[in-house]
Amino acid sequence: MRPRLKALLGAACALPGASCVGWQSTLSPQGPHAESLLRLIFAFAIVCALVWILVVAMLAGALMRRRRISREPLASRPREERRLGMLVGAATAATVVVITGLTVLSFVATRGLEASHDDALKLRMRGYQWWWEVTYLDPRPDRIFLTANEIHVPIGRPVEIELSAADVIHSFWVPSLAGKKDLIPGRDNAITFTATRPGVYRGQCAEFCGLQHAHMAFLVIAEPPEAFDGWRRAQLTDASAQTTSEEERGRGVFTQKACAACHTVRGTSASGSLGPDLTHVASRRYIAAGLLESTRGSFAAWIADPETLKPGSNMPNVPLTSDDLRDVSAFMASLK
Amino acid sequence: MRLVVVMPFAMLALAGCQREERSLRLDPPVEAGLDEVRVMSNGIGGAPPKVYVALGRPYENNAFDLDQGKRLYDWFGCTGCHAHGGGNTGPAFLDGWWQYGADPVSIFVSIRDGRTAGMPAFGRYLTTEQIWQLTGYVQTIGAYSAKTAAPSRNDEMQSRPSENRAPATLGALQPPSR
Amino acid sequence: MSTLDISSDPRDTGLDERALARRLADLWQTPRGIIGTLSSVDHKIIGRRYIVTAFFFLLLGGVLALAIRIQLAKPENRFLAPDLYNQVFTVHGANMMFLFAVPVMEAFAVYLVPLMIGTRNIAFPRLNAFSYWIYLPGGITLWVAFALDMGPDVGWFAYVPLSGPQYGAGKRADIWAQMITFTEVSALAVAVELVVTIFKQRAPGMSLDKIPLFVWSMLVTSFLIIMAMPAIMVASTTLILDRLVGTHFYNPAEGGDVLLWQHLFWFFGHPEVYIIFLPAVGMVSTIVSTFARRPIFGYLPLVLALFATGILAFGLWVHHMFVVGLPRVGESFFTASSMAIAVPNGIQIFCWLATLWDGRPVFKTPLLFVIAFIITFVIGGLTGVMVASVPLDTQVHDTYFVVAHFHYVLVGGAVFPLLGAVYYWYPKIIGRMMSERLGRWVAGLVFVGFNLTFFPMHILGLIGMPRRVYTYGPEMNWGSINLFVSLSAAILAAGFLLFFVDAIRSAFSGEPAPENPWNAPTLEWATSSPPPSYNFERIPVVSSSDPLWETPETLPVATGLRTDRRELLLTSLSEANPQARESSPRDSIWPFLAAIATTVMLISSIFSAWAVVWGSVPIAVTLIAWFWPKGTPEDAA
Amino acid sequence: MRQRIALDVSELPMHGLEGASPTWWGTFAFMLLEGTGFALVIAMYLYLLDLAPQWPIGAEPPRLGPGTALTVILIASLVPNLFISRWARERNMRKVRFGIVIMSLLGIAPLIPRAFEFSALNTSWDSNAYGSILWTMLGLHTTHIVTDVADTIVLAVLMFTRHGTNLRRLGDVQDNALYWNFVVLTWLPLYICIYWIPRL
Repeated sequence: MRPRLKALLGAACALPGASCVGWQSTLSPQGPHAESLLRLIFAFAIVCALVWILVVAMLAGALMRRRRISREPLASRPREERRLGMLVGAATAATVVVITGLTVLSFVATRGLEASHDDALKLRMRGYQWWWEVTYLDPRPDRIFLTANEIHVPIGRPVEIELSAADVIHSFWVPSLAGKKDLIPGRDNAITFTATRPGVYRGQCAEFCGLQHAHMAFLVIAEPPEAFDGWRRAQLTDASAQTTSEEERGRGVFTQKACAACHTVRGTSASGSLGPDLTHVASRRYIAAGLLESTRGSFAAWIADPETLKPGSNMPNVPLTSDDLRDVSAFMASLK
Repeated sequence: MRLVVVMPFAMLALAGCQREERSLRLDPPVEAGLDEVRVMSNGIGGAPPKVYVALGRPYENNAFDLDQGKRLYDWFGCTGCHAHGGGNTGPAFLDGWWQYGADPVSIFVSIRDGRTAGMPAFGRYLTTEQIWQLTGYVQTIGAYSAKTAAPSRNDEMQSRPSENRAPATLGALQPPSR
Repeated sequence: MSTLDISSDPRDTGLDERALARRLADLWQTPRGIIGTLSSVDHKIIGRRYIVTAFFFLLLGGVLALAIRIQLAKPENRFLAPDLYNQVFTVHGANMMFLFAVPVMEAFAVYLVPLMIGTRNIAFPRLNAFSYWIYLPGGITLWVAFALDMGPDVGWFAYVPLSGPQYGAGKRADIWAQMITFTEVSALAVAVELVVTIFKQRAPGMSLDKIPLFVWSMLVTSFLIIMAMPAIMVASTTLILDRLVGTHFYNPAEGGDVLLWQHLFWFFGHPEVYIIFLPAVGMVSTIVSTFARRPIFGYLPLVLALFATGILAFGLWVHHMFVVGLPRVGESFFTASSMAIAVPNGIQIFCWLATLWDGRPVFKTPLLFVIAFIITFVIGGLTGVMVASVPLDTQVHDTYFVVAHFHYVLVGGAVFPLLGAVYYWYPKIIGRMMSERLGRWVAGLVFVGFNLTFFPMHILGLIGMPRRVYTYGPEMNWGSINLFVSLSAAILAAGFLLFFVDAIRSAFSGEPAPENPWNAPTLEWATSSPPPSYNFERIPVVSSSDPLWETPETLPVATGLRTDRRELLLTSLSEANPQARESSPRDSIWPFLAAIATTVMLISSIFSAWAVVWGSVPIAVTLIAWFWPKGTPEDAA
Repeated sequence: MRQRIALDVSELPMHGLEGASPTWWGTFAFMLLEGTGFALVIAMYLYLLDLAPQWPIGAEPPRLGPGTALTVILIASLVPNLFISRWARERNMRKVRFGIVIMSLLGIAPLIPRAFEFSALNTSWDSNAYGSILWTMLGLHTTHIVTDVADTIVLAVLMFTRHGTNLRRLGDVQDNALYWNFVVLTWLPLYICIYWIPRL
């Protein structure tokens, strides 16, 4: 399968400048679900392409065929009619066969995707306008923790995500790992997938959800089980201690100003719940749901003017002095 | 065809000037200017900032700002004391009886600086724009006639009739008995 | 009326053609002046207005599409801000579906069906006038709202809760919902007229097996409209109720449900696709038959395919909801039914191919559009088969793959035939030919531009680009394809521009058209181009499904209709045996005034529920005045 | 094209009745259209019912009195309605005039219990989805009664003017009677949904 698939991918990429092997692409599957879906897509695409070629060939034949002398439009030729009728009948029968085949193929694929796993890693994602709240579930309450916009998963182990929405409908979609599933207010959904190779895969909200629908991304980081466990342990801890006086002052600003009204940083007095949990924000690769890489400069830019970077975002322009801004961004960058 | 030409203008009039415009970001100087309310010495009433008037009192008429105010009302726990306008440990808004008056400046100051009877100061948590958005929304809760620009109900359990039937009790010009 | 000789026999029996034409013209002509214009009930005048208005909305919607393409041409472009972008794509979608596609198809039917079945006017001509006068303010409402920064920004599907009371601030979603009401009232009115016209007003002898295929397709479409559009009326009304008076249909906390909206919307929304597509099927059948110089092959299978499509259309709305988490069994059913609809569509394609194969094709512009249609539409149909599969759909749903798919179906499947239809019927409607040379350019540019624009979108979707995003990051690798698409859109736009130029230019300086420039077989070509206000001097009598090929020199006609009142012929449902001479109403200003009253009520009801109460008073007054007998000869029985 | 006279229609009547009348078919088309609307509203009701943990939501089932009274009046009105249709077919002007007045009154009569029905629902449109769908069903049907009554009254007035004797007006009376049957028939499933399903 693999080499043939690669060749097809190459063909699909022949378009000018297109690079298909991306981190958010149906065409570069990284787990069994996405792989079987890609096989299905190719199977359908090949059949459809053949059908199309046949139809266009018939059309070309019909238009360019050499004809005998002209005749009256209503000339009656029952034998010709009968022959055409048989041809149309045969084509229709062929259509029925193809369609039935594809339907069966689709059902089989669906069946393959179903399968529940007891050892699955369970987490919960809740869609907000325009970010993702992530809860890692665990039978032991002290091992439950909250994060946002980035999930880590161990490779080879199924992941089961409970999906719910806080405000409007969103849709969970990581094309490299699985198909999508909607997050619907008042309803519970779930999606299961497995990542087979380590890597960073991007996902994005796929259901129109308002002003910043375009900037509602998240990352799935698949890593070996040991790395994952290490990450998980680190996430369970409180925020790391501040080492410089700048960071220290930044924490003061954070807890004194409006920031703390919406954000939680475990280990400080900041315990707001309207925005993402920031306890280990600097350990995530992106801030603002995939908008900016998390560097200190990005933190400063984002805090200074979120409404320019992500117009309509619920993060307000909090007026800060330049000193405060410097300190707070240092503090943010220290939250590894 | 004349009526066809007239109709757009009629709609223009209906739509008001900027009721639907969404200004997602205030310039910092404007926001600073919006903070400059002048309040009477008793803390009731006063003059709104010049910028506020110059902008055309957006926070009272603009649908988007009113809607944002409504979200903030939920998000910042106003419901904890005032419920959805019915009042609890805090005073009710629905009855239309306002201890400090229904004037936006008073409401703004109440939210920003707090009041003695237990209303905390939210100035620390909210930006000036957010306080104005909240002000605009809070004012609609107690209004005697519903504004067409005002947001409607939330997608949650309802504790009172829908907004467009507000106020639930009409004509309560006496202070509520306590 | 002064020219009428009262003393003579009011029947047309025995009158020579010139005298008859003069009398009929006096009787049926729309009066001059502004009141006359607003009062007209001539289906040709109303149909023409409808077509021009719909194409005007196409132009406006096309401008928005270009704005979208400029914004997406490069990553992190700042041409349109997110708020504006959301309004732009919503208005583009709503405009194209509700103000262009459905009305333009009905407009062609309003113009053509009475001519094709050989009658003098559509049934309920005043309702017809009303339907146009209610369609126009609906369109104006949407566009004026857009100009006022009040345009809907919730997508043409307006999913709750985003469009609901809590998240849809202001009146934007209400504008969307009420625009729906306007256009649906107008569409439903036309559908009822068409059903009755086709059932009762066919020329004597035009039994069910002799009805032109375009007329069949409009009959099925009209039934689809009648059965599907109430769903969107219910949906948009309940949405307004939720937003305005605090009902809880879509509030999960109070027993409502978010998915209820999607069920209602798509119960309408999927048949909507066939409401747009089936008329195009009729146009293709007509054009293919004319230019292949033989009767359409497989008349009966084609009619049955129309019915099968119409019935199946109601059984597959859930395939728009494959990722909302419905039970597996239901999904399987809807996969099967969605796949099954490929069969009737396949039959249609094969019948057209057989007709072309056996005929002697004449390569005029309309046929070029049909060829372009077959090549592109088949792609759209096949990608439709792909998205009908639940597992496959979970990957491509709400991505640019679907954007590509439905543009292939709607533009490839409906707009191409429509452009062909314009080139085909333009001489009949305007009386002048469009340019064959420019027509070829238009066909070429539109075909090439369309495919270059939309085919790469399939790939964009597969490499992860979701729909309805106002921008994307440079790290996503979507930039180059998007730029390519945007540049190709310019070719497509050039094609459409050339089309508009040709259409406008030809109206003034095109070559005058003869009665039957294409040597076509159907009845609309049996009268002058453009047709007189009374359509036919005498009602044709039909004995074949291709009457003008059957008797190319002479037209069998019926005589005995009166010339002192607007009179047409009613025939029986299946055999089209003459039953009665029925009068057809005169021009009236009241439909226009009723539409104005309705407009006032509908717009005001966005702001206050009481408007429904006080607003219905003027509507009632205008309706009573509309129906009150005026004592004209038409009232005699 | 040259014309060849193939048919003479001068002996045909000047107006089609019933199956030969466009308005009769138009009425049918509108009934199909509105019937679909009613069916959808009922489908919504059943959908919400299926979703709700208990039904009715947070309210007593509606009181039966007014709704049942209305149902009785509506069903009773079918009898004169059938008669007026027959009289119109027989072109009996005197009886038609009498009948149309009766039908106007019988059209107004149900509006009286209807006014009490809204309060008998024990719920309000803005209480919850159950209240919303009930009020919508009732509102939709009330609109149909009101429009049909208005139509009947206008016809009744018309019957006493010089236009009354026109054959067309008799056709209108028949169509109006046909439509009233529809208004009555659509009420029956609504009545069961509103009053009896919550008692199951």
